[in-house]
Amino acid sequence: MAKAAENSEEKFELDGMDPEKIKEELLAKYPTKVARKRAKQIIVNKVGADEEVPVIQSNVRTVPGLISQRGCCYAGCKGVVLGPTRDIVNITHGPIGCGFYSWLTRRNQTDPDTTPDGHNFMPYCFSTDMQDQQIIFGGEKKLKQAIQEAYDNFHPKAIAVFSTCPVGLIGDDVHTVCRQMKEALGINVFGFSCEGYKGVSQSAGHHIANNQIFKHVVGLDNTVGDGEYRINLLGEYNIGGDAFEIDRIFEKCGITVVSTFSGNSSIDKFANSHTADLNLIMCHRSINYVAEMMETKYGVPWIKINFIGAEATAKSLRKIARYFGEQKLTDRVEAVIAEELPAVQAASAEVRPRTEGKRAMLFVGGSRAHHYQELFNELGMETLSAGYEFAHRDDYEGRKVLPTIKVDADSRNIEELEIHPDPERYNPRKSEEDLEELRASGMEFSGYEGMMPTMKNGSLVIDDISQYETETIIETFKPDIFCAGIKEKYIVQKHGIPMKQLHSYDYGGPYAGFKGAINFYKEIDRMVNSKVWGYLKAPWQVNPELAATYAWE
Amino acid sequence: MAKAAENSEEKFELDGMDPEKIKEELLAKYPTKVARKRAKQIIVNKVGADEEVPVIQSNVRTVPGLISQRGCCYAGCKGVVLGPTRDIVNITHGPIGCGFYSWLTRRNQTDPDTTPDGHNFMPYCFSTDMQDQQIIFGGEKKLKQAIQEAYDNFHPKAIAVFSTCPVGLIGDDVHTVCRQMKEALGINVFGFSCEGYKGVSQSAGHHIANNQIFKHVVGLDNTVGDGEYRINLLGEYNIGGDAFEIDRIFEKCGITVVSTFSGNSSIDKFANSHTADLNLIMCHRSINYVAEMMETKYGVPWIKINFIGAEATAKSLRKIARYFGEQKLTDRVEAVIAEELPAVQAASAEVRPRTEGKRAMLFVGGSRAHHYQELFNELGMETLSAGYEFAHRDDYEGRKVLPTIKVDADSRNIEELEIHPDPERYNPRKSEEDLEELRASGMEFSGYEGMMPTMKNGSLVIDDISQYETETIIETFKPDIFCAGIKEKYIVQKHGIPMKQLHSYDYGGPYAGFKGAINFYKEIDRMVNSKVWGYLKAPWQVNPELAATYAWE
Amino acid sequence: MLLRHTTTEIKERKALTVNPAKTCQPIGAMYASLGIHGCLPHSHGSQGCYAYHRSALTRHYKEPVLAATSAFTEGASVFGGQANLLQAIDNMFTVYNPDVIAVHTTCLSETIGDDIPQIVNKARAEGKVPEGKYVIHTNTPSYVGSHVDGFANMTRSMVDYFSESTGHKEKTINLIPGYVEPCDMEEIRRIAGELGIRTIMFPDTSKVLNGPMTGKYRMYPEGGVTTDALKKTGDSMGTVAMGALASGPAARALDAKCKVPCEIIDLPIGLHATDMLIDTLRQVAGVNVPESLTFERGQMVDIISDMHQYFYGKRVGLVGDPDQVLALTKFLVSLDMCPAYIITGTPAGKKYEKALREVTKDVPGEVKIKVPGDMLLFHQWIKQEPVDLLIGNTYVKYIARDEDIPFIRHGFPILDRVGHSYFPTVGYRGGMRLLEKILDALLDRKDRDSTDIEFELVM
Amino acid sequence: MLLRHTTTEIKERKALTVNPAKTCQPIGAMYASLGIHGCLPHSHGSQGCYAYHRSALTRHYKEPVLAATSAFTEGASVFGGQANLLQAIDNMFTVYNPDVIAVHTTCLSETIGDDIPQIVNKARAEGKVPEGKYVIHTNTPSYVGSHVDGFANMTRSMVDYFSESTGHKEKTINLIPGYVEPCDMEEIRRIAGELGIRTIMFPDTSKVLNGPMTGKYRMYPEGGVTTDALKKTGDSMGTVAMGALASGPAARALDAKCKVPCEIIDLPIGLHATDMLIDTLRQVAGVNVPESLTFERGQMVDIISDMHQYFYGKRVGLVGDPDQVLALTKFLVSLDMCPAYIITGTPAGKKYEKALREVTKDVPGEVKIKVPGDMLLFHQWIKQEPVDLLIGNTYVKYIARDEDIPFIRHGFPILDRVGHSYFPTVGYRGGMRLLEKILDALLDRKDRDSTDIEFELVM
Repeated sequence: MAKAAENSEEKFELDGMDPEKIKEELLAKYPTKVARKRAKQIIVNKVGADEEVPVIQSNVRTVPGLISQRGCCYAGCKGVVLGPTRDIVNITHGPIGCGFYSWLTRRNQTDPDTTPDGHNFMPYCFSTDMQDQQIIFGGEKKLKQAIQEAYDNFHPKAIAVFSTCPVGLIGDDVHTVCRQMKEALGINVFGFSCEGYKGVSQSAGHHIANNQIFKHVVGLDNTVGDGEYRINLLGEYNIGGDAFEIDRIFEKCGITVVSTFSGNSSIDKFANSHTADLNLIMCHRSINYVAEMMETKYGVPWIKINFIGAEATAKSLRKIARYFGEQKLTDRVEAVIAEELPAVQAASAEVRPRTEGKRAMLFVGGSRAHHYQELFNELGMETLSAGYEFAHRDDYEGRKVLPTIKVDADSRNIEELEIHPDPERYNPRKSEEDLEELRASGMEFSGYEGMMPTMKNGSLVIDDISQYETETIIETFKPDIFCAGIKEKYIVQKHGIPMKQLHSYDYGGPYAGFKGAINFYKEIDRMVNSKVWGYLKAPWQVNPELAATYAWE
Repeated sequence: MAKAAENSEEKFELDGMDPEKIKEELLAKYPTKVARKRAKQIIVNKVGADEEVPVIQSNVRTVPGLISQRGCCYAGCKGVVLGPTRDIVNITHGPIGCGFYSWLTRRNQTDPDTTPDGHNFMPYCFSTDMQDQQIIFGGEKKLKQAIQEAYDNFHPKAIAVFSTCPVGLIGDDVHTVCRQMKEALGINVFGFSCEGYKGVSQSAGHHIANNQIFKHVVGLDNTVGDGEYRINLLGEYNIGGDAFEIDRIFEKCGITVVSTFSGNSSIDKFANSHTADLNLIMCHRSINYVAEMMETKYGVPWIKINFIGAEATAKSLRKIARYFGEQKLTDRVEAVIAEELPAVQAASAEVRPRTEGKRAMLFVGGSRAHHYQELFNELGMETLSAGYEFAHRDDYEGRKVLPTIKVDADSRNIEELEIHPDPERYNPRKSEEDLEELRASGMEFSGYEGMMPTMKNGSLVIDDISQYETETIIETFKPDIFCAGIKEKYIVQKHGIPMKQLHSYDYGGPYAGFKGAINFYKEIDRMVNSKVWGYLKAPWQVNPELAATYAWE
Repeated sequence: MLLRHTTTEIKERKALTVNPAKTCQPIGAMYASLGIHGCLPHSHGSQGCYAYHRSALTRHYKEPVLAATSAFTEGASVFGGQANLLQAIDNMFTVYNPDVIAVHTTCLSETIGDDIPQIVNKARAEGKVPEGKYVIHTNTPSYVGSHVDGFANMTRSMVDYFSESTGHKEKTINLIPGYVEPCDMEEIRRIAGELGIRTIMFPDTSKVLNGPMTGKYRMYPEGGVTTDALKKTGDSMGTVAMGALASGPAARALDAKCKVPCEIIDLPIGLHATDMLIDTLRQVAGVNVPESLTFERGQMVDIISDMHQYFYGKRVGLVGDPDQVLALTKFLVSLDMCPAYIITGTPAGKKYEKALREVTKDVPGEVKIKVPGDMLLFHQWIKQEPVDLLIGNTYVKYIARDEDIPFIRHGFPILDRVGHSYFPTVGYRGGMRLLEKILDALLDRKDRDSTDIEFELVM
Repeated sequence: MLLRHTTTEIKERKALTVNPAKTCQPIGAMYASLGIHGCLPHSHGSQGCYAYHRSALTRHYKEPVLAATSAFTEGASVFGGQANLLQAIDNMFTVYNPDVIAVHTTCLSETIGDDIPQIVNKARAEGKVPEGKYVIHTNTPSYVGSHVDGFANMTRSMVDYFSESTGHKEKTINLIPGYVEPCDMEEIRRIAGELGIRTIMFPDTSKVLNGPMTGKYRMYPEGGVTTDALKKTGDSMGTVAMGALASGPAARALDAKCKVPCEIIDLPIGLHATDMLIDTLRQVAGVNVPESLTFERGQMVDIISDMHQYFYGKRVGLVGDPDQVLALTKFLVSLDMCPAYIITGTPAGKKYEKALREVTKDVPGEVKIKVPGDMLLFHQWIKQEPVDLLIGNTYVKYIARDEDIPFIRHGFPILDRVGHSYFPTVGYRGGMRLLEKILDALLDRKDRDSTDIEFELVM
């Protein structure tokens, strides 16, 4: 999807405007220090040779007072990564708020009846509801008691503890408490030091979550299950049933999902995930750590795939088939694609006359702002501007820049596990020759091209966009649709511009896979063509002169 | 229940007031002619020797402009008597209104699954929706076509046609049309000349309904069904499930209901009803014609019973047992009474401290104003005033006055069928000696004592009460509860007095039988003790002086 | 199944109406009469009519509904109802002392051909009509039109009997609100008030049929248009009549009689119809629209935009009175909903039906419309292909239950819930209420039908 | 089953809260701040807090909710948040130009012990606070109380920062409406307006969190109490504070600071609480109650009396914020309903609990009350013996579905329906809305559960 490099001296146009000038406008109002910082995070895209793109500063602190989209470390750890695992009792250790706000507010669907015990604690919110006594005297005792009560009431197979801001400050040692309770109860109990202030965004929480799951769960069960082409799907959270749709396609193709991290997931599947033969990464940002560590420790290679967009889905399936390298699978994958695509194409053909040429903006997450451009492309819509909420440079520029990323103080605080090949279980899935051959044929392992190389020159790429910048680009471009999260939803819509939530899908979906693409086409058609946007002015505002038909004498 | 006769010269008191004076007040505002007429319909009760009571004028024309509770002949025929029969397609021949207003507005419950064919047309409204063309050119053709369409669409076993006001005027011969269609379709089709202007109230409609059902249905099926003590229950319309409760009790007692006229009824049961051994009359006014005719033609005796009130129910059951004269039945009836009464007594004991001494008024129907006094008695409540909406003198004064009732022009217009013993099927159920013996033992056949002999001296008995009189007695006595129909409901309640509908039971019930009594106790307790009647005045109305706490300087 | 005999197969019916979507003229006239202050409606016919009408209105409003009747017996039916009406007029004025007696006829008196004005003149001549009191009348043959026509006729009679032109125009606009709820009339008056317009509304049942419980019964409640105000309608600058069927005849009569020009617009149900009301009032009166109304409008648009995804494409079955059905259809279409089956029982005419077809011409899929039609046909359409939502009066709940379809009560009669007489559905506020009701119905169903997996916290 | 692990058996829990019926202080402070015109709330803590609060408020109101954060990182957590707050204040005034920045703390900054007034003084000294602009603050440690306390604290801070006594009393009454919906605040103001009383209401989120869609976004919408008005609260004749928990502290602070006497009454939910509001206003201001309000009252009593049979004896489970729960309980008892299970998550204290027990002392059967309690316990009570109706926020729908119990959404948050921000539940009109909602819930269930035989046309 990368756009051909163009003359590097060229001045780019964006929707008939000069993007550099718009960047200047975006910065003009800021205090100097802020402007200097934001200037590095607002980039006019330019794809050079070898998909080289400008450096974009990212994964840096949010500017206080600037109003960004970001959440905290706890949100990334408890809310995003561990939230969708149904059979762990997730106890928030802290004041009530953190647990309350992360209670069912992400739409990770889950099907407990596919787990033998049928456990599903996701509709529950567990909290130690920390009070000032604990702030003063410490909260370990209450935490211990809470774990005991959780066990007594719910008898889960695992309990996880999530630390909120004050926990770190008052010095509660949640890991020791967990270890003790693990021994006492005989079930898996583990903790996360995911205090909200850690790192600069949710991203820190993803990393912490990855670490602990890898440390405390992955590898606990070495049973190799049935199935021929055994994969893990990483970074797919089953929002609106996305993972169900992907599972449907996998099943049709004869591909076996060992574990999904972490949509519709069960802790037992994590424990067994290292037995898979390939890791597929959807959301690179949130989960690449697990893939990396699993490769190092167990020899499972990973590839980046994307099931957002019908073409991307087909491409990803073919990539998987290529990895396994068996004709049987290739044939089946081709058959599935041939079977599924016509309906998708019919749907896109139906709506495309009404969506063609419309312009979108996407500011969300760590992968969706990239992936959803695929779907907009399929609708003939252009992405004028995009950016991530909490991604790192590799998500923008591609993993090739990883060696050049400086680790700053905020990231250095996040534990980086030291992983070595497992003496017994390390098992490279492909010989070095096979891998070489695959690489030669164009298969990229452990690679992610990033968002920017796939975007047009001149597009505005904005990291950690602020409320002010959001409003300004909306006013400037009047896009036909804007994608972000719930906090931005109604602000954007008050401008008279339809706004699609790409965290919660506005309670629609699935949008992944083939059926998801059809859903998305219809949804975007509905949104950009809704009659309501024509109702904003009252007749007397459109035509305000007084015409007193039966005027007073 | 009759009150002992007292000194006839005595001045009666009613709730501490002089009822004669109140009668005067009720009449004072009326034009002379009206006052003269109403004076004969407003009677201060006085029970003399042999339960002799004053003559009350009733079943006479409503005074135009005076606002009464009454409805019309069509309402009595189609709405009351034939309405509850589920498996007849009842077509209203006339403008749309009459059919519309009688569509499901009486709460006759019905259980179609107890009829083999499961037919239930009660939730439907069928109308010829007469238009001006029919008024001008006649409606027979449209009626005929409507019957055909009803047959084509619904395939009922019977179709009945009800005439509305204009039908009589324009001269449509519905009976001929019905006869023709009966022949054409091969199902029972019959008509009712129940034009709204016939008679002086619903009562005319009852009579017409009785006649036609007797003429066109009763006797069509001579099969004698199973069951030992085979009775018909007449004048029970299964409002709120009353008939279901009575059926329950009968079943417990081993008494077989051949047919109910007409609650939860089926036309097939009417056809077979002449095979019963006894007719029981609940609502004397609406159905006594059928009982009379059945006795004359088939030899089935009738007795008046009453299942409103627990004591009345017990008494009625014992009366039936006495009629059949078998110890087995007597024992079973006594066992049932012994089993049922404790719960009723417990319920009345529970509420009675809160209902004792409260005062009621009842103005409704042709039997309920009498029967429900039983239930109020059981609650320790006094009936200050009562009257019927459409009853005749016999309902007030007892059937003993029948010979003295003059037939006026309005009644003479209602056909009086000439009935003779059926040459083949006349079969006296009891020998003359048996009857004599039963009579001697206190059993009264074909008798009804009427309401007045059961009411206290001094009570105001008001026939066809007007809106003005209603308001006046309410203002005068401030009763604790007032019983009437939907039209009176909110007028009474605006006075701050709870009002119980005794046509529809306010969508409660059943109130018949033992369980019904319990329901009624609870309902009256709720109503007369509801907190809401204490909310009528706002604090600033109770205590209106201004007390400006922080008064303006 | 409650309506267990309703077949999916549709057989043409020409003579038999089954489950009507209308009732007869007199009840509409009675309702309109109650919108005159101090008025006692009078039904000139058999006593069954007024008993039925009072019962039906009482069940719908859960309020006292007073009216009188000529109480025809067979004699009156043969010889005419003059004696009855004369006696009734005398009794009513003597016993109940109304300011106005509003007589409507019935199929009975119409078939007989009683001449009401002649009888009333006789009553007046005989001194049965006290000084300063009025007896007005309208003809409401039950076998023509429907209750909507009865309402329209009595409303027009208010013009015929009262409106006077003194030659001096007042800065007043007449509002004819149509056959709507008391609270709707109140809301229409409030809107005009926000615009700063002096109005005379007729009829006006607000405070009459949604009155308070105070422990004191008032036979003639506070509300209703006064006879003085009715007289002055002839001096108003203009008339805005809402609902062509229910209000058109009065508006045109007033134009003809007193040269008060009129605008006949849709009932102000929904965004655009309310826009139309306000814009019409603004133009007719030459006033500016205050921010307060524009603000309410914005709130309504806000709800539509926020919840659009839930409205979009939903198929609706709609049955009711013609003015309501037309306005509701336009409203639903404006929400990107799909009115699929539309029926009114009132014979509203070809032009009306054409208007409905025009409004729905861009609705995806077939739109079935029957004017006049009945609820059996409506139900059969649904049996052939279900819809996502039903809108209609209480009788529709039998269909809703049998077919398991979400249902919103709207129209006449509503016999089993409260709210319709207190909370308007006209104007922007009323529109918001309708939006809430539609959403509640649809989202409750979504909640119910979702699997545990699909069940949503946020919507 | 959604809550498949909830057992009927109740095991005592002392440390573990499951399914809370409250959230933390800061969100309440943020909501209150939005009730000041031109105010930008600021969360002094980690950026997770404001993200969560903005999301939660946005989901509830479906409206923009703007706020800023100090965006603590680990460094700030160790060394204190002064630098972050200073930078934030500078950025906010420069970029977003609010009239007021309302800072609330979080568990993080409270644990650290940041001294907000000191930091703000420093900001002012450094010229970061433009002339005529305000930075106010309140302390909202998340580990004390609940969102209700956060609201109460920020409301009290409005007094602390703004209220001034000039010595000249104005004919004005302060209204502190409590933690209620924007439309509730609007309705309370309307009621006072009907009484002819000049009022200052604070906070006032009407028009802020139920604003219009116009195509133009306003970061600081029309609504909210102005700083000028807040200053004048010190000169008012009196204060009527609704809801002891949410409004009491501000009312008492104003009395202490400016000698403005206060009446602290229940939230005006239900007949008697509205009576109390109006009677208090009347007495405080020395005015007469106009017929218009008495009329609304009568309408509400009318509905209660008409539909009493459906309310009578129905067992209700009720969970929500303490002021709401107390007022609702009184209301339900006044309808002859039986509040059976009552929980608030807020630690509202013994006196509060006693008030609840007093109100329910004559309710038949056992009344279970837990202050503070959680929704797991609430659900377990229900599993032990079901109720006829549930009232609570959207989370209660999981219980309602599992246990198949009719459910009315009331309180915070409501995430899956619209209406709560537009249609008040306070005052008589609000009471009528609640009555309608209760009846709809109960009668819909009756319709659903009736057999075909029992199904009722009229109710």
